[in-house]
Amino acid sequence: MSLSKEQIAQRIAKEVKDGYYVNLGIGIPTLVANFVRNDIEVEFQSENGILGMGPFPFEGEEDPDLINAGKQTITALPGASFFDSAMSFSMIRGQHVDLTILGAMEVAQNGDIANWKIPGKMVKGMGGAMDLVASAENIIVAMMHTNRAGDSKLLKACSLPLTGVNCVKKIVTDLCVLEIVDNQFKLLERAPGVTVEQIKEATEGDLIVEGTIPEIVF
Amino acid sequence: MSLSKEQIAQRIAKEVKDGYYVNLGIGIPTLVANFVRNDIEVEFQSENGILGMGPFPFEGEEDPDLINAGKQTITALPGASFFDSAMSFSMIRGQHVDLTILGAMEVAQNGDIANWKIPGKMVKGMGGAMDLVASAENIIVAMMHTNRAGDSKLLKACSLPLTGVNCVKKIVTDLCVLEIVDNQFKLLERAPGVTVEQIKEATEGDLIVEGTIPEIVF
Amino acid sequence: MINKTVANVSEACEGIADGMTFMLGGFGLSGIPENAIAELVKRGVKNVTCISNNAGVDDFGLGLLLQKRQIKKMISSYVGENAEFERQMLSGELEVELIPQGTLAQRCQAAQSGIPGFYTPAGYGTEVAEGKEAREFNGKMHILEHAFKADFAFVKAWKGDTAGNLIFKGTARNFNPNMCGAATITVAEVEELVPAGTLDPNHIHIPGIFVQRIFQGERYEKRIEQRTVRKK
Amino acid sequence: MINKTVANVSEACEGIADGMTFMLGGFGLSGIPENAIAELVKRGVKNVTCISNNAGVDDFGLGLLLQKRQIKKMISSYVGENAEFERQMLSGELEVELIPQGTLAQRCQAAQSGIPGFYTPAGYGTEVAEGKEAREFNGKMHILEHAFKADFAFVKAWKGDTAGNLIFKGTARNFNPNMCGAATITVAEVEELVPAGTLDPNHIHIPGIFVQRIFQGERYEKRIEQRTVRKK
Repeated sequence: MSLSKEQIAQRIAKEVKDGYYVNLGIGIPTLVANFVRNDIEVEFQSENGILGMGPFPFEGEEDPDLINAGKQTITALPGASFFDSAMSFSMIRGQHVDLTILGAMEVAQNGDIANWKIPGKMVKGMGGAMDLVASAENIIVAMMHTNRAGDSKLLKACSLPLTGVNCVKKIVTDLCVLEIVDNQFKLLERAPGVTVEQIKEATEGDLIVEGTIPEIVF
Repeated sequence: MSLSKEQIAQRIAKEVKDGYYVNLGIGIPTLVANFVRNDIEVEFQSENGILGMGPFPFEGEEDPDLINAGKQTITALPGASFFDSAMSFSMIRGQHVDLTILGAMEVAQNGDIANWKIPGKMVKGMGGAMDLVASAENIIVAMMHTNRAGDSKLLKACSLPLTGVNCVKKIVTDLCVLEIVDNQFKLLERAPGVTVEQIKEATEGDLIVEGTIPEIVF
Repeated sequence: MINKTVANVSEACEGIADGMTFMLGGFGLSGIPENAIAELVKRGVKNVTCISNNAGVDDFGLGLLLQKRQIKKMISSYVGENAEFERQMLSGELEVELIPQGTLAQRCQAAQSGIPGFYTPAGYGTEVAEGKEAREFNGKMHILEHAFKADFAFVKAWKGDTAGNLIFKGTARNFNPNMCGAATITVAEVEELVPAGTLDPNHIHIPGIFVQRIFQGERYEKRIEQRTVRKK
Repeated sequence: MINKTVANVSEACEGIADGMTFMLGGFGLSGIPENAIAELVKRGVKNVTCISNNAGVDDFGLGLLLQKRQIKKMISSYVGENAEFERQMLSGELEVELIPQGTLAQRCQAAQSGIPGFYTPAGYGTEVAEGKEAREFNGKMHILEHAFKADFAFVKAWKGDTAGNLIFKGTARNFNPNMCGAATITVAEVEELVPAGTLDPNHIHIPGIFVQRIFQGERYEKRIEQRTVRKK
């Protein structure tokens, strides 16, 4: 059974450690906030200018002056701070953010990532993703293992325009958890019931499988 | 009669126009604030982090958290703002300050200025002076025409380590008002009773004297 | 204090002309200069280049200028919320330069600060780096980026005073402070304009020296792009 | 919120060692980290490099470390208020690097921001530019300056909260915000430490992410260097 988006987020939440400042991208990464253990202290940064982002507001309490990078209305937790865009990227570029979790269209086995453009088809822009992947020391990609056409998104080399080079450290897909090691995908855990064979088949890039691969535990 | 320091400041004050943001150096420049017409609006910036600097505080009202670049206790006028050093030099380097008035040990006829170091003798540092002279479009130097030994401070070329190159526009000394034109000192006004001959004698650099030179009017 | 107030948005926009480059604050629809945008539409200024993180939505924000084909070129980091934008871009009617969000912010900040160029790792190895100088610092590759040049910056603040001092609210702050003083003329519109001396000088985000004109804005819609809530 | 509080200055200085590079906030004696300086003196840490706009006076501020010969090198913009400093410098006991004040501020700010290098016109054509790359931008010469690297930054704020958020007062702000996050470990001492959630998030000058340790300072002398007054 491949993981649901919520389960991908739930698995990634285990990577979030006490005292981390975390930047969450749009999509699956946003869901990670719901699964972080509540016995640890974590602060979420949103690159449009808030540290200490809280949950969505209660109905009727939305504030147009308080949104996240996905333009969603949010709240600020006690102890939060607001700042301008230059300072926000000082946090990111200056490596003050401990963990960046974002989505991808493609990841290559050397850690390259593509997630901002499909030439001639979809050009939404990179937003803050290029700054994040160029700067962060700890990047986890959350994505489906294959695209809608069934093609692998874990490649020998990216085919789409790159967002960043040699930067991805870990990937959590609906099928497994992978680490980039020596320019290859190293299989760490598999989704419950998913076989190594199935993962191999769905992975275009070189896959390292060492010993018995445990199932993901949430 | 050569000008007193107060009179130098008084003459320079005439260069201060309505709507100007002005940075005043230590020494004679500080006195300029006392002579600015009170029917115009001017704001004084001090590079340690205040815009809208006011006069010295009344006795007993000194605040150690409120000083100018000369480390003197000051006040903040209504409408003032405080900011950090990086932003302060954004104002200076970004050419948002309209007029810079500062002292000098030497000025050369190409606009070079030296005011921060006498090798082996006096090394206090440049403070903000190098940023100011490199960035300001409108720099007036306030100084005595000669040093204590009687040597000219208006030279063909500076002998001391430079603070900035080709930057001084105007000089007001105890003897006269000069402008830098075509790499020469152009005499604009002379102190009441001081002759052109006296000024020539006290000026090592090339002096342009065109037509009749009027006396300074305050 | 030097008085920066102008009577209204029309006076604030004196001097704008076809072909100019404008900076506009805001992230999504939050903190956008609504009054200035309405005036630009009304005046029908043409062939302008807009530096703005986003391009609004079809019928609000910069989308209003796009509808009227007033924009020749957009310099943004993310433009994904606007169908008309996409149409004009794909058809070639609209020139688009996409740059990393942090680079966009820093190029504004650099213009404000008189820093003509700086190095950033963002975009190294991607098409953003094409034609740019690359250089290694501390074992890591960076690219040289330049300060923006613009004719007008239009920003929106929460409170402002007659001396041009500005205070922003929440995440409506975003690019607005970085664009102040980053163009030849900075026009600030505020929700509440107060006399100089009313604001605490410790709380001012942007000192008036970075602002040439300030006016009290009108009829703010402050539209919400993605209304997300939870049940009580 | 992530809790950044430590019990006292001693805990805040855990890990300091001989030969390290420290940044210290303050302009003159205003806004200097008095508690941290006292602790550095007490611990007798040696051969340190100090990045600080000034060097204190003979018997206060960094002058206290100079008295004990703890400083190997000073990186400052202005050092003219300190006789012992002058003596050590002229005798060659103390290494001194003088740099323009705006460059000092921006090299701290660049370190905070992950900008390894930037161009400034300050110092072009002077001995400050010796050995540095010079380049023309917009018809004007600039020199390349690099971000500082430091082990500890010691800053002083007016108010702070347990999450490390800082608010400064008056011109005691100066270099302090620019040094936050510009060193491996930033230690903030505050006159008033409050629980997270007490400070208005719009008024915070430095978010806690830039601060690793915060403590309530003690016995601030806040000495005035030049007491200038007018008669009532």
